[in-house]
This record gives sequence, structure tokens and C-alpha cells, in this order.
Amino acid sequence: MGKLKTEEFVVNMGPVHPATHGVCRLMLTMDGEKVVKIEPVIGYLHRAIEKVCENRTYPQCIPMMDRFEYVTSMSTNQVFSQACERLAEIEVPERAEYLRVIMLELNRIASHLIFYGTTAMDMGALTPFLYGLRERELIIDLFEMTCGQRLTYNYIRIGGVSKDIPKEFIPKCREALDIIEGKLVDYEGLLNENPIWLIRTKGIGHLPAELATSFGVSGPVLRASGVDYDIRRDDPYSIYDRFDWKVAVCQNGDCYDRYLLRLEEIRQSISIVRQALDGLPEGNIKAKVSPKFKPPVGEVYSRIENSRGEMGVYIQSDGTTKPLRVKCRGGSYNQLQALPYFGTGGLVADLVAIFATLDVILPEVDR
Amino acid sequence: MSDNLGNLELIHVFYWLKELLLSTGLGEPYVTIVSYVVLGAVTFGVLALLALFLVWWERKIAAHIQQRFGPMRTGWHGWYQTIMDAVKLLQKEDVRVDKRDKFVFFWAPVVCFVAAFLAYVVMPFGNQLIVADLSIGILYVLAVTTFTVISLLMAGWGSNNKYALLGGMRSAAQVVSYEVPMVAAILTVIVYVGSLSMVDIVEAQSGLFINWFIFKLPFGPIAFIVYIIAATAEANRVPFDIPEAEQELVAGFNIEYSGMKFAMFFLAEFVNMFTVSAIAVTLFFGGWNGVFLPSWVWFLGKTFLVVLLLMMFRWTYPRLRVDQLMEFAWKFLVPLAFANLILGSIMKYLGWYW
Amino acid sequence: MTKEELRSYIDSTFGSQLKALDTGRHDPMYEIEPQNLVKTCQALCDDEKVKFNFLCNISAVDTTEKFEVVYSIASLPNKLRLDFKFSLPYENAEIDSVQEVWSGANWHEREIWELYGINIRNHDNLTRFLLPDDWDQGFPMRKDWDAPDFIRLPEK
Amino acid sequence: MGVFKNLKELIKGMGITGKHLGRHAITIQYPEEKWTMPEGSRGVVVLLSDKKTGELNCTGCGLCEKACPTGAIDLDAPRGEDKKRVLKKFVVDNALCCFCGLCEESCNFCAIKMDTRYEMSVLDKKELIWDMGKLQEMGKDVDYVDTRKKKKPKVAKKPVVKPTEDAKPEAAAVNPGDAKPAAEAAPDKEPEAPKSPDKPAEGDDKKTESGGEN
Repeated sequence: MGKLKTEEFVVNMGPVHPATHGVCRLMLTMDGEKVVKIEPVIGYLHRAIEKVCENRTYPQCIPMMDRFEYVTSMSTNQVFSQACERLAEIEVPERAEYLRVIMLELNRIASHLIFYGTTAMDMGALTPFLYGLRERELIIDLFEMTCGQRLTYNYIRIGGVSKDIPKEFIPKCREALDIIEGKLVDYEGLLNENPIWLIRTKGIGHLPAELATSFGVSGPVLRASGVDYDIRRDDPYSIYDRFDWKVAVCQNGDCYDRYLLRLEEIRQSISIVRQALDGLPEGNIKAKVSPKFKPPVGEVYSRIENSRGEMGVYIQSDGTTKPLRVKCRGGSYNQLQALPYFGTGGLVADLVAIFATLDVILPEVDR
Repeated sequence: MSDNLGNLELIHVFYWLKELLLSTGLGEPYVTIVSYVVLGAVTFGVLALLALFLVWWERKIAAHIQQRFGPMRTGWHGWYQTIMDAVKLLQKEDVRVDKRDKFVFFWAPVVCFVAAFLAYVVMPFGNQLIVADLSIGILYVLAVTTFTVISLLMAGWGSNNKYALLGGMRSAAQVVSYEVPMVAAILTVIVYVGSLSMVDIVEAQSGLFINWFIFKLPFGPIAFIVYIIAATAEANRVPFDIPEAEQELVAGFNIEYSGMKFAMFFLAEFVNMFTVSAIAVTLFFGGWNGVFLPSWVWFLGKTFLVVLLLMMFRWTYPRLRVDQLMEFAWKFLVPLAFANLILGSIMKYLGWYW
Repeated sequence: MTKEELRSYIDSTFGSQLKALDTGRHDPMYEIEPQNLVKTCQALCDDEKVKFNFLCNISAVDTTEKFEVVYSIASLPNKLRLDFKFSLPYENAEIDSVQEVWSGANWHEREIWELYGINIRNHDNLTRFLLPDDWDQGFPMRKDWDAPDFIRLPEK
Repeated sequence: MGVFKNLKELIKGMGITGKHLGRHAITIQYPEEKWTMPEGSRGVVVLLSDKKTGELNCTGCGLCEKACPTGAIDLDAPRGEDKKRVLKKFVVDNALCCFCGLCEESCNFCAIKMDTRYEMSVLDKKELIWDMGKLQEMGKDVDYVDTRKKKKPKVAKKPVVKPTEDAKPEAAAVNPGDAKPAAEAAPDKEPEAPKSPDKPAEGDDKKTESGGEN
């Protein structure tokens, strides 16, 4: 009998597909169930935020930046404000810095909780998704109480923050942290040692450290590959150098490590928020910044550690009220770029797992 | 056992109906024909209602596991939600793919729907409450439930869609693999009973719950676990729902179906789930045997508990990958099931059981 | 290595290629010659003392007179940050691809090509990806590009 | 024994979901029950009126229009004969509004506020364009703390803060006449002000209940 004649075929995964977390299209060349080639096609969510920002004044850019990465809007606010502060050399008041750290870390927890839910959902377990969102709700309520919005906060401003926290914030925040810490046990009980989960994630989607660095992959994905690098510690911004916390690092660089690492990061973030709540000083929440903020001529690339990796903003100022150029760099952009180089070879179910654990969100890629 | 409440047995209703028919003066063959038609209609109606109920129940269970409400708008806790859904699906446009295989595309849901109901011919719902006590009962069940896979393959092929085709292929591979351990697990029971008839199997377990095969057989629990795993795969439920794996194949084989055709697949899935649970109850939990309550209540109650177990599986576990699924079937379940069968047979031969 | 040490090290080692600028805030900013781009990048990446092995960002700027291309790089093992840039004429702007140094430059360069119309030499996949495939309305990130259906803000 | 460990883990997972089965839902039935929005939640834009006179607080300075990043506010206030601005038109296009709250922050006269109401779905997009009357109607019963009294001296010493050409001095020129009645109205507001913290407290209790049960 002769060899069976087989043929590769192309499957469009997306732009509307349950596992692509938005409108991303992956053109898969498949040999049966095996993925041979991946070609990401992006741009379905391109809103020209950079162009829009060029036509807005600096304070007006911040609501635009909220839309740049809406799962962790606080960090987009922070990275833009930080760039402006560095341009104009504004000193941020102590209390504002503490509030920023509290909000950023809470937002990181919220984002990782979404990651937990969506990753589990992509592997077919639907219940963890609801559990993750349930605890995220506690954090979102805290944000709403403080800044009035649940998703696009516009809270961190140039020179400080927009509003002081209400009186009941601190007790409620501590309570929420305790609840989340307690629920982490449930999360881990559901998935961590579950044999189905283990065989679905362990050894799947191995991303070597070399490849990760050369593709500019950053954040939890990079750390899961064994590269000990966290901008919060290694290029300190805000007041992260005052807190006592550990950078979580895993060695294998597979899906399971990326998942474990994020759960560990939730723990570390809880510890940072607790320390920040303890040390929260009284005082001013915003430096004096004119509504017609005009930074001097210059340029800056400021970056922070987002829950999806390095988030950066490059601003070039020509001395007017509007920036000459705003370039946003999101972690997902580079992670999606690296996907074709390590995601192939597995089955389509593996690709779903890899895509989920990269935690790509598309607004950050397309901008 | 159930003599004290004997008049609550549903079978009396059917006897009464037959008496009524005979009193009209029809000849014996006509009475038989009419009564089987009536029986078929009643079984079909009851099962359709059961499927609708199961859909609602599953949504409620899922919602409560996830601390939501689930359907709440239609009636008390949304009890007629699925009926309204079915009505909505009936009214929907039947979208058809242009380049479909017309014949296959049309008949796939019908085959699926019919195959799902066929197994109930030999299902003992209660004491004497059975459409036909075939002497090859369980074999017949195994044969007709496998029809489902043909319908899924037809759906996958007829849709002219890559996702659907992958789903159909996956389902074929999966059902073929899981049929083997399932049969081996069922054989363990049959070796003890010495009969393929469903009624005989149930009657062999009469008496207290200690006589149920899950407790009575030397390796009853193992046989049950093998069976329930294989049954979950047979019914295409999480963690073995790879034919319609939502996050990979969007909806798998039924991706191109809409309206009532989709509803037929959907209801058939739930009927299948009920079928495998009912067989599990018949084989391992003593069927309609029980005290105080009428036999059909016992049967339904036990079946719903097994269904609940399947639902808990679905809302707890992640999905297996397709190759892992095969590996699990052939490298773990099949050896386990056959070892169980051989050991059980030896012990039966030696008489080491109670 | 602090920022000051980095500055002096760059001046002493790469002084011929990187000229310090004073427009950069917070992180050192340098200017290079566009024709030496790949060579300089390779040197920065390979140098054991600094080892800039991580490309953060490439960003093009349209200053209405010329283009500027800004590279933001970082060193993961040595925890350093550096920016460098160069100017290009408005007409026939063309740069070399730095993919062979940092593979991640691929999409950043594609984006520059697509939105600014700066041609990239030696790029393996110059195809549209943010804009529609059949886009023929010029380069939207250039300052002179205008869309008729923009909602205008009131003039201040 | 790997098999038994795996079985144990699988049963543990079922235990966790089973544990939740008997618990109360934490969601609410939306149109019937509604969440109490916390004070300061950013919903629809409304125009505030003076509680005593019932007139709009807006002086037509146009700061909010300039602050708006999406151009959702369209206002027209030409100067009358006595060099005072008269508010002719104030239109908010809610389809453009991005609920950033910059207008509220830019206002020095407590004239514009983002109310906690959030339900504004309509069948026609044009109905989302709210004119002055509608905005005033929406803002009639909205509680607010009048800060105009404090703002006045601040405006006076404005040039000390920064030498940039601020829009505020321009507004200050219009201010004095309008601000007076507001200053009188301010003491009235005081007894009402403590009420507002109570409002979110209800919602808070509810939240902690459900949170505690989790």
C-alpha cells in the first residue's frame, strides 16, 4: 500500500473566535490537528490612539490612554503621567505616590484574576472564570469608590492623582485583600494539581529565554522563562524601591509556569498593597500643574511593569500644549510577535493554551 | 418491596389503558399496534420534556456553582426558559451553507435526534414499566447509541467547514475509543447476571442497596468509574467534549447549524446524557429497586443524581486534549477495564462473591 | 552601573558612533549615523560590559521637517536603559532593519513602514498589518495626513 | 500512587465547586434590583442649578468645552451688552462623551457634574444629544457641595501660581456678579452635605455581606 496522501490546510482562527480574547486573527496552517505555521493578523482594533493623542493636550491624552489597555487602565495612566512628569521634571507628592502604587498593584491583581479566569476558560473549565471575576469585582468597586469609574479610570494624572481616597477605602481595601488571599486557596485547589490541568499545561509552549529576550517579550512571560527581570525592581519608578517584595521567577517557560507565576504575583501584589496602606502618609495628592500643561522641549521613553509586561510611552514634546509624538508600547505586542516562533508543533488545543497564557489583549497590540 | 404503594406504579395506568382499548372490541393485533404507538408517543413526549428540563437544570446548576442566578425571567426561577428557547429556535431562519452536502447536511440532526431516543425502547423506567423487554437489551442500547457518532460525522462532513470536519473526526475517534472500555465495564456486570436483558439485570439487584452491583461486585466501583468516564466521553461532555470544544473549534460539528436543526443536536445531547446516566443506574445502582417509593421515582431519582455528577464534572474540570484523550482511553482505561473484567470473571467462576 | 557611569562608558567606548544629545530626559539620549545603524546596534548588543540585548521600542517621529527614528533599548542582565536616534530626510527615507540584532524589531519596523512610509531595507515581511490590506490613502501618521471624517475639537 | 493522587485532586476540585453550589448568588437581578452607585461615580453629565433660585450655575466660561477630550460639549455664550456672558446653548453629545470627568474638574463654578445615573439607552442616537433644558432637568435634584465661595479668592491670586496664560482670569472677570448668590446659598448646603456619605454606606453594607459569604 502506498503512503496516504495528506494535505495541509489553512484555518482562520479569528477574528471572531472564543479563544483569541478580542479580534485577533491567527492564520493557522494545519496538518490534521497539528499546527504547522502561525501567522498573526492584527489591526482589527486599530483606533489610531497615537494619532489622536497628537491632537490632544497632555491632560486630555490620559482618557485616551485609558483605552490603550483597558484591562489595566491605571498603568496606562501611570506610564503617561510619568513620562510627562519626567519631561517637565515635576515632583509628585508623597501621598500621591503611595496612592498610585496601591492602585497600580490592585489593578495588577484584577488583571491577573482575569487571566486566571480566561485561561481556565480557554482550557474548557468555565467555573474559574466566574470565580476570578467575582473577586475582581471587589477591586473594581474600590476603584469606583475612589475615582468614579469601573474600567477607564482616568485617575492618575500628571503630578499626582485626581481624587483622594474616601474614608472607608482603607478598611474595605484590607477586607478585599483578605478575601482575595483566602480565595487563592480555592483557585489553586481547582486547578493547580488537577491532573487534567497539569497535562494540558505542563511542558506545553516552551518559550526559551533567548528567544524571549530577542523578541522583546517582557513581564510575567519573560520571568516564567527564567529571566529575572522586573522593571519595578530593576528600573525603579514611583516608590517601588521602598517596599519589601520578591520578584517571582520560574524556570521552565511553559504554560504551567506562566500560570503559577501570575498566581504568585497576586500574592506579592497583595503584600505590596498592604505595605503601602500601612505607610500611607497624609498630605497633598497633586503637585501644582497648570491646566495648560506645557512641558519643555525634549523627549522621554518612560516604562513601567504592567501585568502584561513592559508598558512604555515615548513622548516627544515641542514645547506646546500638545505632544509632537506619542508612541505606546505594550507587552502584548511583542508577545504576539514571538508566538509564531514557539507556538507551532502542538495541536490546536495547545495553541489555545499558549495564547491564553501569554495573556495577550488586543487593544494593546493594535492601539 | 413496593407492593404497599403498588397502586402508585405508573404501569397500572398503561394496564388500564389497555383494558379500555380491549373493551372497545378491537382485535388483539390492532390493540397491540395501537398500544405500541401510544407507548412510543408517550416515551417520546416524556423524554422531550426531560431533555427540556435537563437543559434548564444544567443551567441552574451551572449558575449556582458560579454564584449566579441563571434563568430567572420566565416563570418561577425561569422554569419554562428552555421551552421558550425551543420556540425561539423553531421560529429562527434555517441558515444553510451554500456549498453543503445537501443530503448529509439535512439528515445529520435527524439521525442524531432519533438515535438519541432509540435506546429508550429497552430502558426499564420502573417495575414492568418498559416498552419492550428485549433479550439482547444492553447490546441493543450499545448498538443504537453509537448511531450518534454517525450523525456527528455526517454533520461535520455535510457542513463543508473545516472546524466542523475536525469536530466530526474528533467525535468519531473519541467514540470508537471509548466504546471499548465502556463495553468491558458493562461486560463485568453481564458476566454476573448471565443475561443481556435489562429487566434481568435490574432484578438481579433486587433487595437492599447492598445488592446493587456497585457494592456487590468485587470490583464494582472500578467498573462504575470506568463506565462513567467512558459514558461522559460518549455523551460528549466536559472533560471529553472535544467534538464541540468551544475554545478550539468554536462549536465543532454543529457550527453551521441554526434554528431547529441546532435545537435537535442540542436536545439530543441532553437525551444522551440522560441515557448514559440511566444505563449507569440500571447496571450499577439497582435500577428501579428501592423501598417505600414507587419504582419509577427511584429510577428517576437515581438517574438525576448521576446526571448531577456529570454536570459537576462539566462545571469543574478543564478539557482534555484530543491526543491525551486517546492516550487515556487506550493506555489506561482499556487495560483497567479488561483487567477488571478478567479478575471479575475469575472470581465469578470461583464463586468468590456474595 | 549608574547612569553617569553608563554615560562615561558609552563616551569612552562608543564615542565615535554615539554622540550625546541633551534632549533626552531621565535616560541618556544619543545620536548616531543612519548608515552605521546595524553595526552600532550589534556592537551595543554584543558588548559584554553593557549588553543591550532587549529592544523596548522603536518609534518614528514626524517633525514636519524631517523624520526621526528613536530606538529605546535596555539591558536585562545589567539593568541599563539607553535611547538613541537619528534624523532622516523627508524624501525617500530609508533605514536598515535591525532584525538580526533584535528579532522583536520586526513588527516595530513594519509599523513605521506602514504608518510613516519610511522604507526598511532587509526586512523579511513588509506587509500591511495595522491598516486594511487595500489601504491607498497615504501614510496616516505623517503630520500632513488628514482625514475628512475626523471629529474636530473646538479651536482654543 | 499517581492514580490515587490524581483521583484525590479531581475529587477536591469537585468539592470546591460543590461547596459553592449551596451558596447565595452574588449577582443581582438588574432591572428590578439596582446597585447603589457610590458617591462620585461618573455617570451622565448634568448641569447643576442653584438650589435657591433654580437658575443654572453655569457662567458660560467655556472651560469644560476646552477640557473635553472628545468634543462632546458644545456651548455658546456670547457676551451681552454689559460684557457679561449669557449662556445661549449648552449641548452634550452623550454618544461622544467618554465619561472621563475632566469637565467636572475644570469647572470653577460648580456648574457641571457627572451624576451617578448611568442608564441612558435610547433607540435613536440623536436622542443622546442633550440640550440645556434636558441637562438642567437632569441636574435639578443632584446634591452637590458648593465650593464656589472658596474658589473666589483663589481666582484672585491666580497670577502668582504660574505665569502661563491661563483661561481662569478671563473667567474671573465674569465671575463676581454671578458668584454672590451662590455664596449666600452655600450655608444652606451645609446640612445636606453630611447626608451624602450615608448613601454609599447602604451599598457598602450590602457589599460586605455578600463579600463575607464568599
